[in-house]
Amino acid sequence: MMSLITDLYAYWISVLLMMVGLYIVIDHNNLFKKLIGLNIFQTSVFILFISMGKVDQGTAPILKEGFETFSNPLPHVLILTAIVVSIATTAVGLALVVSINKYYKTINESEIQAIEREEA
Amino acid sequence: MILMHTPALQVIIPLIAAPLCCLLPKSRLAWLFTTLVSFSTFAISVLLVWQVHAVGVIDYEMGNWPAPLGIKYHIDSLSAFILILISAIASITLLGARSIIEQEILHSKHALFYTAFLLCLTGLLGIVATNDAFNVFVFLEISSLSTYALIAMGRNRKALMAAYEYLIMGTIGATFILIGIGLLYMQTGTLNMFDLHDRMPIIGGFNSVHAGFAFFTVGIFLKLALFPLHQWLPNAYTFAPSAVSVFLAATSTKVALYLLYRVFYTIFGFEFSFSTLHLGAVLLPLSIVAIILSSLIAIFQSDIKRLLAYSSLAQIGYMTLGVSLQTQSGLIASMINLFNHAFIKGALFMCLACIAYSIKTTRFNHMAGIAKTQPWVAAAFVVGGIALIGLPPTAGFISKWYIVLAVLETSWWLAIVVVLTSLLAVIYVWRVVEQMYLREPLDNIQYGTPVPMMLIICTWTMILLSVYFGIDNRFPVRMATMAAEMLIP
Amino acid sequence: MKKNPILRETSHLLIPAILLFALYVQFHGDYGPGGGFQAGVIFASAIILYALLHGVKRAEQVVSLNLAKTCAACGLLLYAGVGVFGILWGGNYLDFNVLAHDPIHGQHWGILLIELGVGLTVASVVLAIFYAFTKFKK
Amino acid sequence: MGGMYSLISAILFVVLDAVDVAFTEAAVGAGISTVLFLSAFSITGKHHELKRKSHLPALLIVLTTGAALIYSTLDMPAFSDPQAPIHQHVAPHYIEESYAEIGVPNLVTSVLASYRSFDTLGEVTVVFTALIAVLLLLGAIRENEE
Repeated sequence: MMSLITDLYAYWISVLLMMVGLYIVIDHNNLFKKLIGLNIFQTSVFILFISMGKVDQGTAPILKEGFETFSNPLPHVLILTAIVVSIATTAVGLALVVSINKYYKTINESEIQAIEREEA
Repeated sequence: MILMHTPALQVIIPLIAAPLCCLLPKSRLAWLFTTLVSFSTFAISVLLVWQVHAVGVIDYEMGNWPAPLGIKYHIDSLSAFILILISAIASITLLGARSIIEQEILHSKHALFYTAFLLCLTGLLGIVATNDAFNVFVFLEISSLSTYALIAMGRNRKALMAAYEYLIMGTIGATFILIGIGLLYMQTGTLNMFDLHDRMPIIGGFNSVHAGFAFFTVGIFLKLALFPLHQWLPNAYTFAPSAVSVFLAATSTKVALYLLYRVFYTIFGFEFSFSTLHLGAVLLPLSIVAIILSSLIAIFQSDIKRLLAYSSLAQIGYMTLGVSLQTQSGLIASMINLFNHAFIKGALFMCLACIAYSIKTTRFNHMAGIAKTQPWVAAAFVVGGIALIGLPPTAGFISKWYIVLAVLETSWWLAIVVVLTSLLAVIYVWRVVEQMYLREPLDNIQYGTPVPMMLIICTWTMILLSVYFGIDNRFPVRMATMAAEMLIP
Repeated sequence: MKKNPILRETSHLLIPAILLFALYVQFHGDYGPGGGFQAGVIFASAIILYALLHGVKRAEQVVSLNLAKTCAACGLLLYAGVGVFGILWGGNYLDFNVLAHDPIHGQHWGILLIELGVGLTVASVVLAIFYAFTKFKK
Repeated sequence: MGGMYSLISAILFVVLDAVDVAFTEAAVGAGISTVLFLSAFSITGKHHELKRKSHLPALLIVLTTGAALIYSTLDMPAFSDPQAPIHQHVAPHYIEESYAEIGVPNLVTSVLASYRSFDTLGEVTVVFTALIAVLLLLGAIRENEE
């Protein structure tokens, strides 16, 4: 049991963060906070990837004399791309929220739904 | 030289064209440029189909790095089939849509709008051409981000909410797919699809691979808008600008379905997906519920765009129903339906674009008697509606025919479901036709703007294509058969 | 920030240093952590700092929204164009080995150029998005 | 707050040897996204909160997802185990051969800019797409306003 915890604790941290992020995305009414939740959710996936790439006793994957064990560079590359994708999504999401606020005068999901129901 | 590089050019041409397009000063020029680019991608996809027929599969190593090290493009009968579909739809849509785009989109935004359209096309083509799991994610995001912006360009403010909802759902879906990729990568160390497949026998028993399978399933179902993860789709199709609705309805869920074939047949393999993990048992009930429920909801819609969106959800159900049968014939039926439905739905949304151009709305009540002033558009809708129901001699009949045949191999009661739900389609199509032909026209119709010739010609091109593939169905049947034989050995 | 003289003067001193650091990150990415993406972000943040000090209008006189948009397109074109050169020189798309006489040199050239493309695009996109948000009216 | 969160993740990435990723996360999370969130906040202003009545559906979805992931971790290779499959395939080639093939000591750079340069092209395109999307969105005039 003990070895299970020491072996896997790093993954569990990211799972926990993932659950927090996903909960905020689904449950929150505020369109801003949904985006923040989405960010947390995505960051947790990044941490999961990066913790896969870690090698015991390894160093950062930059070749230098005197070092032989390196962490795996491939997850780092993938996550660099994924971070960029996530910030791009956030920017587009924020632009949407800002324009929603302009045309609805609110960024609360329930209020917007109420407005739409009134219209219909 | 072009023949050697066709797989790369297929994606690179629209990719390079996009930044060029955003620098163009005039709206007309941007349209002309975008249309030319999409026709050249169509030409390349024709070349690809021809090459696939001649030599089988084409591999292309980006940067000349061999597969697991670098990223490989892999064109086989399945991807060539979808590539030609996407580029053909994009070309016809763009050719006809200039007038409706000019009417619906603010003039100063045209260059940006066409740029986003090109980026969306790049993303969709990239997803289909690549053989690298992570590359799929990157191109998925290119197409999704541009789609969110395109949808938000709708005239109603509800378009913004629709785009936001799609952004949240789409990003959750893409992140789920990313988690799936990560879990598979963790147990194999590779991202290439074939390399992953080769390692499946070793890693098939791992919990993490099973969980990865589950994450892929949910992520793809979200992008595919399969019941019960479909909530984003009706609003997105309804409030998007007309031209965007045409393109999205005809391509975006089709690419998600392609991804489903790729992930579950090429990466996980038929045996693993359906025998070890029983994907069919999940897909079958969801498909049936999607077909029945969406067809019923479609009947009660007061906006024709939304009606067609729900009918799309039902059609997606038919396509996944074919997959869930776990037979070659089921898969063939699914692919043929994918191909035919893209043209039928594209054509019907084109009709709505014409109507929206003329009377500025697609609401049911406002189009009473429109056949009097717009006979060609109304006639096109009737033919498209017949194809949607699945009557001969249209492509829709071929789809239904193959589905019923495939279904009969397993159970007769499923065939009854398929036939009965087609009757529901008769009801909602008839409602619209009745409104168009048998009602007295209102004022708004008499004073409607005349629809430009080009838009009508392109609408009829799609309509005629969906009739043509009902009479001469050799191309889709042959491609689908080749693809199915490859995926289910 | 505009009013506090201490903040104002230190920020002034910082801007050239940040720009220099961005260039270092851009061209040192082969040896240490960094590369086009990080450099682009840092470069843009220097101009954003300038905009916060002097107002967006002054910053737009230095780099306008249109210029930023053009640069973003050019950066992407540079990247994709280097790939096309690979085809013209007889290799595959994005093949850097054929760009110079020996593969290692070709790789160096290729990486240098595409990192430049990345840096250019990222810097101008970040800046342009910042402008778009600050200029947006309720 | 978001900035702090990003800085902490960046530190975590350094601990995990991902210096390039840490650098990016610090620049993006603590820098860009904070700036973006703040400027968006300043446009929308403060809003009162309306709480949702039922948290149950969200909780169920999240717990299912979490359970699936915890279940999947049970037979994952131990954290930082050098024998894990991920370190046996593809990655050794990058570590051993890339200096001879590309001549760049930073392995992340050589994988990012050469082996998987096509992914990076996609990434730059995503950035460009974000710009196009934001420009399209912030400045549109809608029907209700006309």
